[in-house]
Order: sequence, then structure tokens, then C-alpha cells
Amino acid sequence: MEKKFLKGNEAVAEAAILAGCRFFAGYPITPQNEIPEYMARRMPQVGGVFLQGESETASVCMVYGAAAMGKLAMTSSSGPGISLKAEGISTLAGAQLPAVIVNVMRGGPGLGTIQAAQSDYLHATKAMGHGGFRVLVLAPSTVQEAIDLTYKAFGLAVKYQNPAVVLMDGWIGSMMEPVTLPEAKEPVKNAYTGWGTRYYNPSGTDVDVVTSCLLEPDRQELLNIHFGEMYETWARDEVMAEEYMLGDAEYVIVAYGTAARAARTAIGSLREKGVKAGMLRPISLYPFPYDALKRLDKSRVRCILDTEMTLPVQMKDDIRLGVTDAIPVHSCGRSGGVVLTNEDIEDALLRIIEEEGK
Amino acid sequence: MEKKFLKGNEAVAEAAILAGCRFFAGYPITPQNEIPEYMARRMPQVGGVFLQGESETASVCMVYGAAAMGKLAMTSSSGPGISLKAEGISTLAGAQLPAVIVNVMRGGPGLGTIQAAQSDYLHATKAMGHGGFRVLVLAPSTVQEAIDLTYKAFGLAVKYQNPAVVLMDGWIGSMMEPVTLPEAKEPVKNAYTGWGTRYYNPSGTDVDVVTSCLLEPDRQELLNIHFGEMYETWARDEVMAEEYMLGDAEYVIVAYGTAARAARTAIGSLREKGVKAGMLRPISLYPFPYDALKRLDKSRVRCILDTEMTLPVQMKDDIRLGVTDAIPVHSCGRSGGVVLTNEDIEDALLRIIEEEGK
Amino acid sequence: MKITINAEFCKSCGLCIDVCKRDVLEIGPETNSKGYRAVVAAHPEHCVGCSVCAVMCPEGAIALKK
Amino acid sequence: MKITINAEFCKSCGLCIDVCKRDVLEIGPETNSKGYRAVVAAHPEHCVGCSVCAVMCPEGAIALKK
Amino acid sequence: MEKKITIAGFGGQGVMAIGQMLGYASCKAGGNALFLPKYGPEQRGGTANCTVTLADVEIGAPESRYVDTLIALNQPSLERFLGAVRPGGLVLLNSSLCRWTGGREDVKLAEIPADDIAREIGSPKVANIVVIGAYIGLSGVLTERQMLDAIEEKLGKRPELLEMNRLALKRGMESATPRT
Amino acid sequence: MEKKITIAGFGGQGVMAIGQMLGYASCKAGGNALFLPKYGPEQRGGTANCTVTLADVEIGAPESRYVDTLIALNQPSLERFLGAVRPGGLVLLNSSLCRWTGGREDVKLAEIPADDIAREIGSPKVANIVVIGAYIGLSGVLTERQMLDAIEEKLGKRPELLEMNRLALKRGMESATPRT
Amino acid sequence: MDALYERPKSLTNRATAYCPGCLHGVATRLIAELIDELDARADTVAVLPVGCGTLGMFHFNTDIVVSPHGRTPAVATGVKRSAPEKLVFSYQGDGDLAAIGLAEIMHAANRGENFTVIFINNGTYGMTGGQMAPTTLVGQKSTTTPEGRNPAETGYPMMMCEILSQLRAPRYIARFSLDCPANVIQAKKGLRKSFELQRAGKGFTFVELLSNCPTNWGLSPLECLEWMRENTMKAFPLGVFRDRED
Amino acid sequence: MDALYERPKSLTNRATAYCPGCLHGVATRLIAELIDELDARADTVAVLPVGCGTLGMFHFNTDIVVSPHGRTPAVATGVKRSAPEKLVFSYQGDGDLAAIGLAEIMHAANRGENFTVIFINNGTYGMTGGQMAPTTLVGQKSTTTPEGRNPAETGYPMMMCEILSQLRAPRYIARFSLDCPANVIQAKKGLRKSFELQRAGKGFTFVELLSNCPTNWGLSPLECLEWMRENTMKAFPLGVFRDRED
Ligand SMILES: Cc1ncc(C[n+]2csc(CCOP(=O)(O)OP(=O)(O)O)c2C)c(N)n1
Ligand SMILES: Cc1ncc(C[n+]2csc(CCOP(=O)(O)OP(=O)(O)O)c2C)c(N)n1
Ligand code: SF4
Ligand code: SF4
Ligand code: SF4
Ligand code: SF4
Ligand code: SF4
Ligand code: SF4
Ligand SMILES: [Mg+2]
Ligand SMILES: [Mg+2]
Repeated sequence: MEKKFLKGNEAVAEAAILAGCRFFAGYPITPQNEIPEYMARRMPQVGGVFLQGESETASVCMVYGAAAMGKLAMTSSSGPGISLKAEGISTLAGAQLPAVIVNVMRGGPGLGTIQAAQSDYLHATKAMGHGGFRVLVLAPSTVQEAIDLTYKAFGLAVKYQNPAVVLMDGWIGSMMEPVTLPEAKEPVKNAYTGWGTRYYNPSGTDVDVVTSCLLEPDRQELLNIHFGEMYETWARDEVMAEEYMLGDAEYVIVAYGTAARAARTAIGSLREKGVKAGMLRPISLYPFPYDALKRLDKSRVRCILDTEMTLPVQMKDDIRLGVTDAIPVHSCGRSGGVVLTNEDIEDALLRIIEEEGK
Repeated sequence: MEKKFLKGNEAVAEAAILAGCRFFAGYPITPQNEIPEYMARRMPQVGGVFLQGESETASVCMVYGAAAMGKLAMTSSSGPGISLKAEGISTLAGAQLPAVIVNVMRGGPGLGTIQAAQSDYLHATKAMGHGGFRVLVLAPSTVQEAIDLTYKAFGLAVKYQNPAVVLMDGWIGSMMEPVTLPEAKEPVKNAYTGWGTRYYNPSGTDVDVVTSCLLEPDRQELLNIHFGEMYETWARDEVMAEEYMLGDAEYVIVAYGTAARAARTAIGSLREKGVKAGMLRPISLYPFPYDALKRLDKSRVRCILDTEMTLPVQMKDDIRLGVTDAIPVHSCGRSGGVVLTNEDIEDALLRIIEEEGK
Repeated sequence: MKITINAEFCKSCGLCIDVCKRDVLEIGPETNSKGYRAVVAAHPEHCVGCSVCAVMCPEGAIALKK
Repeated sequence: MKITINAEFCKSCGLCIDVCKRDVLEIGPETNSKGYRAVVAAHPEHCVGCSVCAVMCPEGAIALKK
Repeated sequence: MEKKITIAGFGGQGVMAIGQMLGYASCKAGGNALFLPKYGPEQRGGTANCTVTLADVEIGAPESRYVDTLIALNQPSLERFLGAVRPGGLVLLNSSLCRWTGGREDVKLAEIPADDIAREIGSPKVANIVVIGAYIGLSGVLTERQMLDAIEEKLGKRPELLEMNRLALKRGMESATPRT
Repeated sequence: MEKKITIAGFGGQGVMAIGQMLGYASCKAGGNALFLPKYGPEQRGGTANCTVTLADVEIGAPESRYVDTLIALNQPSLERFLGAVRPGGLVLLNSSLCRWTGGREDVKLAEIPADDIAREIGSPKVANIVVIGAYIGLSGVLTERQMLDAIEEKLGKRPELLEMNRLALKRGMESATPRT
Repeated sequence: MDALYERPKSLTNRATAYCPGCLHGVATRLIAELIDELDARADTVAVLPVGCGTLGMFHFNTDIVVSPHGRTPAVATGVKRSAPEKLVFSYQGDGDLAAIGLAEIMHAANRGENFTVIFINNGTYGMTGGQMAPTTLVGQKSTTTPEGRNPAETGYPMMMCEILSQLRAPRYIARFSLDCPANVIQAKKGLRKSFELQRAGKGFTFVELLSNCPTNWGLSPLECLEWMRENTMKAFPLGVFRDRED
Repeated sequence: MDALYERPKSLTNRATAYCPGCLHGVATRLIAELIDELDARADTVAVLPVGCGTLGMFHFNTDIVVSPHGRTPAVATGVKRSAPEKLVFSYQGDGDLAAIGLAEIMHAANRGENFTVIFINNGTYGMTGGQMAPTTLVGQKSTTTPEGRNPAETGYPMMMCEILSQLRAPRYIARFSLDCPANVIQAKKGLRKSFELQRAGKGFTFVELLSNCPTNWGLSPLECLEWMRENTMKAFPLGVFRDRED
């Protein structure tokens, strides 16, 4: 089959539709505008709903309403807009509704810059909003993977009745690559029974109460315990990572998304220079592949290079948790939309090796 | 001097005014309503501005405007409202403006419950919004400390030209205790020169540009590098923690805020039973007192009990980073506004000791 | 005409008493489980079934039959 | 009457040319550093100083002296 | 010394005022105190309760599984909180509105017909002062003088009011009948 | 094989179209490709640039410090990106709008008067196709046929258009004059 | 015997969670009566706000979706566009609708979303304890306007029916009062009209109900009704502001 | 020689960052001229939005505060209340003001904040590449209404002057067009009036300027002006909507 040459943002939108998504609400923001624009054209063709909300806040709440009605729904934005969705995402999680949120990251904080960056790692993996909930976070590094992970995100969201996030940077959103599209799923209307129903239905009739507001601490605690157990299930069942040339690696680059592509090129050139470099590429950022890090041979691996398109780097503590300081963790980053090149990474690693030598 | 018997929320508001705060904008939400209500009465008396914003989003932006004009400004809210301030807080940080944000925590996620909880640890310490910025986070455990830390937060915010957060739970907000108030500072108008000025003032005149929008990646990167350095300074100079009966402790409870009070009571009763328990109480949650954990005698301390008013617990990874898994870390929490009692903590520790024995 | 008041729902707000032009209703002597002294039909015989008491009751506590 | 156009500011949008009733202005031959062919006063002698060109110029590129 | 007291009743019975007043009196007398109101989403109706800790040491947990004293102003509160009284602790009942139905043999019980006494005195509003009187009389945690100082300062010094409160406090102190 | 080409010029010169078309042709020909447009906050004006990687292997970094080829459509672009061409790399100039002013001895230089040729052909719009022709002619990365397939599919098959593009591509392939 | 008045089946079988004498109860009951009358209990989705209206979770015996504060019309948009066959209403207080959620209500109205908004105007933030709402009257005291609302500082009460009437899409906009049986009966007619228009796919319908808050006004339920007549109803004229096909 | 027209000192010395022929440039220039004329350069704070108006950072030679998207009036409220002696204006696009920031503009207006709002209505989201704005005309194409705005789906253009005129506090509300010199001169008069009223402490003033977006309309600058006259100006009548002391 001939491959299509697609732009990341449009590919993500099409992948959502193929996964059965029939409701999209969003608000313009660079560098993800092609997602709502594609949806505006495409949703009417497949009998779905496209809405340009009056804001990000409204958009995520439209998605909340659609998800409550059993629709596979999605919203997308970038940094500032994702911040504005915080309460809504927390509400989706609290009400146990599936939905997919795409964050096409740019440079921050605040308005920052509109160029590609990986500035929202901590936000996505630790706390997209108040209340201590978590979301599944998937980080593609190619347009093909953006398609595959978006497609998968819907499955995970439904499986766990929880929002899932596709976290990619502006480059993946705007670049074009040859891709193959997955098969179209029948859009089904999923049936959810709100956790609230267990409590607010004293008449014992057939109604469904979708709410993140449980009012009673005891009820909320039960739900939160359930969440904790679910997160543990994720850590067991849903971790995804790629190991690249790790077999004999003495220097391990940890990088995700676009940064991992630059790392891959750097590794090629480092190996040519005789440096045994390899890479661990987290694909699921939450749950994080701690185990892959734990498995690293501490007697062989001399150091880890946390490589990110953001400064200060954000993934380092997670890496340190994985290796429990048995391997030194260095970092290499560019920030604010400045391009992180393979040469930056190569230079950083060579500098570390030189320091080591002293 | 006779002590005053004050409610935490009102005490925080008065402490802000004593620190020189002359601008408050907020929006009602339980359990922090006494803060805006107190400000509504008190600000006019001291020539300051009280505004009830049309929303949390607007309120934090009013604070942003006031801070840009050199006013010491504050806003307060609880979980859902703090989520809505995410973009504004990120903007304050990006524009390098000082401001104090009080989060009087309740049970989450979503609307959750309105009872006291510690559900926003990760949100406050890792990512209050997009873009990879950090805020100073101070966590009082008594009404007196709520006063002292609020007072201090203004100083830190000005010193670092960065937002500072007072993170307390609904109990501290609503409880009354005897307190002594600090001395009133003269409200000065601080002068800030926006980072933007360096770039957007090609005419070389006398204007000030306050913006989080640097547009150019190179400029943004310089700012982000500055931020990274500043966070390192915090880690060196601004860590606060209390060590309680740690001298001979074999069991170390790590707890902050109200949970630490319950822990203190539990320790008393555990010690009566011959269990050598002690506590490390982080007062600054960001920067986190990793060093105090590193200093723990690994040959003596048998385990750590992370104790929080939230589930799943949120501080555990920070504790693990401190002890690099050389000491096992257990957890004990209640959630959703359910009361965490000293007995809960005592039981949890005794159970762990029993398990150890087996 | 039969008027019944659900004593467990009644919050003793008095709105029904105020609108009843026939003085059928009054605050009763008993405290319900929530601590409210529920309204009772003290003079059911005066009731003309005009329904305005039920229209105003925030609790839907009043039922009327003819 | 002296009309000057800041060629570096001009973006060749043509709004000034459109409003000038005296045909004073036209797109000039030179490309400025941003790639725009700046407007020039081809017939300054026709200019009556009515200023409407300056009023419409989004760049504030036009200055007029009498 | 550290005493935890839970006070519970209907909203509007002055539950919070009792707790706050006890805490305030302790603070004013140079002691330590912590007053912790509980709040729910409904503005009115249902039960209200608070916990106050009176101490001469640093106060740890604002709330524990067990309290030293339960002051129950109505029946549902008694039923809800009885289990929280530590063995040997005190249950103080407002016998005007609620009655002892047993269930615990290991606690001290005292009854005070607070509403009746208040009505007798001529002001149903001072029922909570009667309860305070009963509590300090039984526990000895605060003196009548210390309590009165606090009440005066909070409720103002209008002579009629003051007299009424003084009387209520006194009657409360005298009238609590320990049982069992 | 992996080639990185940066294309830069004014907005409106078809910079993106060149990059996209090269990528698309490579993809259509069964190869790999990555097209990376750069975007700025200003909608129009200033310079536009993109990087396209053509390869027959998996593509790593979308953007590197050095590229194999710079296609400069105007003077500021040449000045801005000249330093990014790797030693031995190619600089392809649109000599209708920009001229070589030296500064690098270690690169291959080729000039193509793309706008002049396009005007000659009769359609100033096909200047970018002329540039594509020049690039594939010089680099040999794609054949004329492969390129034409892609252009046909993207630009539609209206005969006049097609003929114009075919001619532009051909003239581009023939007219690039390597220098130095 | 024939039932003259019966408790509606679309209410759950419990006392409300509202305070005594609160007209939220009357509004809730009216809605439930109508759902019964339209035989729509199984096909109704109540979109509840944050505010005392949240307590509707305990009351409506229908499907319920609880919105984040103020986003009620956005949630209802998602609900109705995903399930056009349902009878959808949003139920909002004045803090929810006219303060934090002002953009959402205006845009839902402007899009002409085909659901019904029921707006409980009690001039205060009831659930959070009586802060100033956008509809608080000039001079009215609240916990955040301790000296009474001063227009020089905080402006004037926002007239939502009047404002929404500036938009072209809405189909029906009206204001009623719940202060007395006659007005309650009128209100129910307006609600019925809204539901019927919605069922006919006619678009956005909006019913404002002047209400009270005995707890935070610090008045008895009866005093509240008096106060409404003398103050609220003078500031907020009753009437139908929009009733036409465009 | 006497200067008939000079570039204002309140503009920085560079070309704008706007696209060729964009009337943002005219609006920006007018404001700068007025600041010069009022001799207020050192006492002015420009509160800029997110949108092409953000580029004003490059243009205004005055103090500047850049707001998060849509919160411009909230930021201006904080600015003006903290520095009442400054001349404060907020500069907002239609996405910023009428979509995401609708609650903020309405509430600043309702509070009667003493600053001036300059509203650039170009019927599109310029900076993000031409999506539908609340003011996009019926039938007008945008990247998110590829078939043209369909009122059944997305409603009608929002008339901000008309809506704001429903509020009592605003002092001055007017709409002008920047399509031709005569209208530009009128617009400047309205702006001057607003600034003067602000200086006199009279409260909220609002000037809407009908503008264009050659880049995203896909028209030449001149075609844009024609289009404005035939479409925008018919949908949005020019005029003064409020000019009275209350
Ligand atoms: C984002 C957010 N902000 C604030 C709150 C707190 N809050 C709960 S109810 C409410 C307002 C209630 O007022 P209104 O909408 O008028 O409803 P009422 O209770 O008066 O019926 C507020 C501000 C919240 N839950 N979430
Ligand atoms: C919170 C947030 N949402 C979205 C954006 C993206 N954004 C930038 S400008 C803009 C709108 C521009 O439209 P308008 O306000 O009409 O201004 P114009 O550019 O047309 O002058 C948007 C949505 C953003 N920066 N922040
Ligand atoms: S139905 Fe009429 S007469 Fe009968 S009790 Fe009710 S109000 Fe009174
Ligand atoms: S109106 Fe209803 S709740 Fe109120 S007193 Fe009458 S029956 Fe009771
Ligand atoms: S001043 Fe008038 S006449 Fe002179 S160039 Fe300008 S528009 Fe033409
Ligand atoms: S109006 Fe100004 S920018 Fe446009 S062409 Fe004329 S001088 Fe140039
Ligand atoms: S707080 Fe006010 S609005 Fe809420 S239920 Fe009570 S009386 Fe009604
Ligand atoms: S994008 Fe449109 S509004 Fe923005 S500067 Fe360009 S023409 Fe003007
Ligand atoms: Mg209200
Ligand atoms: Mg616009």
C-alpha cells in the first residue's frame, strides 16, 4: 500500500476518527491549529460533531458533556490552552470519563514562544490539574507513532474510563512524513455508569449520575483508593518504551518524542567515534518505564544523559527514581523553542566523557 | 502580649496586609471564603484594593496587572479554582512578577468534596501550569505558622520575582488558634523591569515591557536558563524543614501541614509504647528538604512513613529521591476529606513493625 | 378533599401556611428526624383544594386529593 | 509641500496610492530589505498636502511637511 | 493537660459558638486551644459539629479518633458520636432534646436540660451558655471567672445580656447531673 | 542515503511548497522523507524557511546543526543560513534575487535565475518548480519522472498547468550552473 | 379519590438538601412536574451547575451530569449535540451563569443550542455563604460587600435576559418570579413553553426565575418573599423578552 | 517647513510586525498619535492581548503589559486600580475580546472600570491563521468554517457594542471603521474622546474599530477595504451607542 505523506496534526486528527472519535471541541492555538481545522472539515463527513468552543475551558467541558453521553471525544491544544483545561481534565478524571487530550507543546512558561518544545512533561505526568489524579500520557516521536498512539489512547481511555493524553511537540504536529493509517473502527456509543449513581440514586431507578462531585468524604475516599489501584495497574500493564542499542551501551540517553530522534542520530555518529551509546525512549511517560531503567547494568553503564527540549529538564527525577542514583544522571536540553540538534547531544555526551577522563 | 484567637483564613489575610499586600483579587470557594471576605472588609481600611473577580481566571489576571504595576498582590482559592489560575500563574512566573497565591486544599479530583485534604502536593510542587516553571511552596501546620509563612512568602516572591504559594488544607483555614501577629511593613511600590524590556525597546527609551511572551526562542531560552539557576538557588538557600525527635529515631514519619500535627500526637503515643518514632516535617515543599532525608542514618532508620491527607499519596517520590531507596518508604493516607487521625498513623506504623517482625 | 403533608420532608418554612387563605395549615407540635416541626392540616375541613399550598411548597411535601 | 516615504517601513500595501486623489504616489522600483517594493512620490509636485495618504498608512511611513 | 471535646447538634443550636467560646476562654486564660469547625456543602439543616481542644501544651492532631468529651445537643448527634468517646470519657447530654438510650457502659454520663433552663431564665438563646456552664463545672478545665471573661468580651457588656449569661453559666454549672 | 535541505526565502516565494514537494516525491517514490516547516508568530512577512530530509533509511533528527544543501531564494536567507551548510555541501542560489558574496570556500555553489526563467516561460508562479528542477538535477536525489509524478498529483492535471510545470522542471534541471 | 396535587415521579423520594423555604425547591419541583407531564423522565438529562443547584443530584430522578462551575452551558452543549433526542436542561445560579460562566452562557445562546437554561437568580452566592453575585442589588449587603454593593466599585446588577436578548439566535427568553403562587404558575408555563420549543428543535430557550436565599439574606422565608417584591422584582422586571422565530 | 504629518513618538522606530495593509497598523498609529497629542507617553500603560495585537510590544513606545489571551480587561483592571494616575488602554482582537474573554470584557464594563478598550474587529483569528471568530459574518469562510459560517451550527456575529450597551456602567461605547480616511479620522475622534473621559475619571470607554485581515481573508489590502464596505460595515452599523453620564 502506498504511504500517505501526512502532517502530524492532521494525522492525529484522522487517527482519532479512525479510532471512532465522533466529537471534537477545541480552540485555536499554535502549533496545533491543523487539528481543529481538519476536524472542521472531516467531522461532518463522518456524522460527527465539530465545535469550536469559545475557549479552551469551554471546549474541554463540551468534551466532558459528550463523554458523559458515551461518545468518544477529543480536544487538543498547546501549553497555555492545556492550562485552561486543567479543571475540566480533573473533572473528567473525577467523573471517570474517557476522553483524549492532545497537547502539541510549545515553549513556555506563560505565552512563551510558539516553537516546538517539550515543556509540559511534569504538567502532563504529575498534575494536569488539582486533586491528585493521573492521566495516561503517550509521547510519539514520529508522525506514524502519533497516529498509532492517538488510536491507542482512545482504547486506553475507554478501558480505564480515564482521560488519556497524547503529548507531542510542535515539530511532530507540523512535520510531514510517510505513514500508513490504521483500520477504521465502528464508532460505538459507550455506556458509562457514573460513580455518582451509586450514591445519588436513592430511588433505585434507572438513572445515571455523572459527577466528579461526591460531596461525602467517605465516598470520595473510596473512589480515590480505586484510582490508586488503577494507577498501579497501569504501571504493571501499560508501560511502553523502546530500547535502542542498549545491549552494550555504556552511555544511555533517555529521551522521548522528537528529542529521541535527535538522540538516535547522535548515537549513530557517537558509535562511529567508538562511543558505546544507546537509548531508552519512554513512549508512555505515565506510567513511566522505571523498570527498564532498573534493568540497566549498573556495572556497565557509566552515565545517563537525560535529553529534553526544555530547560530546566523535567524528566530527570523520574530517571533518578528508576536508577536510584546508582548511575549518575546528566542532562542536555534546549529550551523555549530553540532547536535541539543531534550535534547538541553529541557534544554534551563527549563533554561528559572528557570530564570523566579527568 | 495577649494572644489573639484567630481563624486560619483570616489570619492569613491579616498576615498578607501586615506584609504590605495592598491588592487582593479572588473568587469565592470553600474552604477559603474567609480570606476574600476578610479582605473585602480590611483592604479599604488600609487603602488597598479588594476585587471579587468574575472568576478565578480573571482574579489571577487582576493580580498579574497589579503586580506589573509594582503592588504586592495576592489571590487565594482552593483546588478547582487553583486549576483555573494555572495559565495566570504560569504567566506571572514567565513575566517574572512576584505574587502570593494561597491554596486552601480540599478533596479532589474535580469538584470532589469541600472538606480538608492535601490533594494538591504534586500540582503545587511540580507544575501549577504549563511551561516548566516552578513556584516556592510553603506549607504551614498551625495558624501561627500560616501567618508567618504568608508573611515570608511575600518576601520570597519579591526577592525572586516569582510567585510563591502558601499551601494549606481546609482545616488550617477554618481552625482557630492563639497567635501573635508580626509587625506591619510599610507597603512599598516595588519596581520591576520586565524581561521583555530588554528586547522590545529598540528605541532605547524609558519604557517597561511586562510580558511572558518573548516570541523569540533564543530569548526564551536565556530566561529559562535563568529560571533553572534560580531554582538551584532556592534549593540551596530556601529549604525549610522541622526535625522532630529524629536524634534516635528508627521510624521516621514524613508529613507536612495538618498531617504533621497528627503525626506529632502519634509519635508521643508511639514513644510511650517504646517505638522510637520521629518526624521530618517539610515546611518548604518546593524546594523540598532532600538533604535532611539524605542525612538520615541509614543504618539506624528502619523505615520511613510518608503520611498525607490524600490518596494515592503524592510526596512519596520526593522522599524516595531523598533516600535513594536506601530506606524503605511506606505510606499512610486518608483522602477526599476523610479525617486523618493520630490513631490512623499509629496503627499504620505498628502494622509495618509487625510485618517487619515476621 | 384530602390534604396530606409528608412530615419527614417538611422543613417548617411556613410558605404554605402563608398562602392558604382558609387557615387550614399550621406548624405542628412534633419535631421530625431533621429537627423541624412539620406543618399539619389543623383544619382540613376548611380546605377547598385550591392547591396553592402545594404550588408554593419547596419540598413537594403536600399532596391533595379530591 | 514635501512628502517623504520611509522605504524601510513601507510594505507596498498600496493603501496610500488608492486614497491619493492626485496620483502623487506609486510603487517604486526598489525592493527593501524585507522584500517589499516601497512606494515613492512619483509626482511630488501634485501633492496638495491633504494628508489622507498618511492617515491610511498602517506603517506610519509617510511624513508630510509644508 | 489536653482535652478534646466534640460538640454536636442541629444547625442553629449554637454548636459552633460553644466550641469557639471554650477555645477563646482557654486562649484568654493563657492556655492553648484549637477550635475546629466541621463544614458541609449544605448551608443549613442537618447536623453541625465541631471539635475543640483545650490544653496547656502544644496541640498536635486537631482531630483524633477518640475524644474526651462529647456534648450532644440532640438525639442524632448522640447516636453518631457516642462511639468516639474514649473509655472513661464524658458524655454531656442536652436532656431537653435528647435522652440516654445506653450503648456504652464505660463512659461518664451527665445530663443537662439546657433548653428548659434557658427558657426558665427567660431566654431560649442562652441554652448554649448553660451547656458551657455544665461542661466547665463537670470538667474543671476552666473556672467560672475565666469563662465569664471570655463571654463578656465576645458577647459585649450590655448589662441585661451579661446578667442573663452569668445566670445561664451558673445554672449550667450547678445543674449538670452526673449519672452512672 | 540521507540528505537534509534547508529552503529559505521571503514568505510568498513558495518556500514551503518546494520542501513539501520534494518530501512528497520521495515518499511517492517509495523512499523516506521528512518535511519540517518553521513557523513564527507573524503571519506574513519576514523570512520563511523549512528543512526537508530525503532518505532511504529511518530518519532521526528532523533538524541538525548542519545541512547538506541550502536553497536560498533571497539575500537575507543566504546570509542567515550559509553557516549551516556542512563542508562539501551545496548552496543553490536563486540568482534572480540574490547574489553570491563569498564567505565560504568549502561549499559547492550553484546559481539558478529561477524568477527570470519562470517569467520567460510565462508564469512567475513556477519559479519554485524551476528551483526544484535545479536541485534534483544537481543532486540526483530524485529523477525527473519521480518529481513529475509528484507534481502532477499535487498540482492537478490541468494540461496547461502540467505543461508549464514540466517545462519549468526541465529548464531548472538544465539551467543550474555550478560554480567554483 | 382523584389526585389534585401529587409529588412528581421525577423527584427522588427524599426531602431536598436545600435550606428551609429556599425557592430552589420550588424551581426543582416545577421542573420535575413538567418532566412528568411531558412523560420525559427516561429521556431527560439534567445538567447541574456548581452552586446550591448541585444538590439537584439528590433531587432529580433523571439522568444527571454535573458540570464544573460556570461551564454548565458548555457541558449541556456537549450533551445535547451528542444526544439530540434527549430533553436537556441546564440549571444554573447567578454566580455560575452570570459571573464565571458568562462567556459560556452567551456563546451557547449565540450558537442557538437546542436546550433549555433555567437560571435561578437569588442575588447571591448561596452555596459558598453569601458573597456578592453579579445580580446583587445596589446597596445589598453581602459578605464581600459588607457596606452594601456600591456601583462605583462593583457596578450594577447584570440583567441577563436583557443582555441575552441582544443575541439573534435565542428562541425564547423570559423572566418570572417564584414569590407567590400566581407567579409560580406563570413560571411553570414559561418552562413548559421552553421544553416544548426544545422538543420541536427550535433552539435556545432561557427562563430566569427570581428566587431567594433565606440563609444568606438573613431573612425568614416569608420575609424573603416580601423583600423580593419590594426589591428584586423592581430591579428585574418580569416578562417575555424574546419569543419569535427568526 | 512645518510638519503636516509626522510619525508619532509613541511608536518605536521600526516597521510594524503586521502584514502588509493590515489595519491593525492604522489603529496602532492612531493610538500613538493620540498619546503624543495628550503628552502622555510616559504615563501610558498599554495592555496588550494575545493576537496580532501582541505584536504591539514591538510598536508602542510606552509601558506595556501583555495579558494572557482574553484576560486583557482583567489585567487592565489590575493595572488601573493599582495605578489610577496612568492612562490605561487595553487593545483586543475579536477572538480575545468576544470569545475567550467575553466574561472579562463584560465584567470590566459592568464594573465601569476607568480605562479604555480598543476593540479590533477583523472577523477572524488573525494570528492563529484565520479561524472563525465570534464576529465572523454569516457565510464567511474560515479555516474552521470551510463552507462558510452557518448560523444553524455556529450562530450569528456577536455585536459587542450593542451587547455592552445593555450594561449601565459604561460611559462611552462606539463603533468606527478604518476603511477610508474619513472614517479613520472619525475613529480618532472617538478614541480621543475615550482617552479624555478616562482622564476625567468618567469610567469605562469602549471603541470598536472595524478592521481587516488581508492574510487570512485571502484578499489584497485594497480588496479588503471594498469587502469591508460591502459586508462588515453592513453587518456592524457604525455609530455611538452610549454617550451619557448616568
Ligand atoms: C471553579 C470553582 N470556583 C468556585 C467554586 C465554589 N463555588 C461553589 S458554588 C459557587 C457559587 C454559588 O452561587 P450561585 O451560582 O449563585 O448558586 P446558588 O448557590 O446561589 O444557587 C461557588 C463560587 C467551585 N466549586 N469551583
Ligand atoms: C489561552 C490561549 N488560547 C489560545 C491561544 C492562541 N491564540 C493566539 S492569538 C489568538 C486569537 C487571535 O485572534 P484575535 O483575538 O481576533 O486577534 P487578531 O489576531 O485577529 O487581531 C489565539 C486563539 C493562546 N495564545 N492562548
Ligand atoms: S389546597 Fe388551598 S385551601 Fe387547601 S390547604 Fe392548600 S392552600 Fe389551603
Ligand atoms: S411549604 Fe412545604 S416545607 Fe414549607 S412548611 Fe409547608 S409543607 Fe412544610
Ligand atoms: S498628501 Fe494628499 S495629495 Fe499629497 S500624496 Fe498624500 S494623499 Fe496625495
Ligand atoms: S500605505 Fe504606507 S505601507 Fe502602504 S504602500 Fe503606502 S507608504 Fe507603503
Ligand atoms: S444557601 Fe441559600 S440558595 Fe442555597 S439552599 Fe440555602 S437558602 Fe437556598
Ligand atoms: S494576520 Fe491578519 S490581523 Fe494579523 S497582522 Fe496579518 S493581516 Fe493583520
Ligand atoms: Mg445564586
Ligand atoms: Mg481578530
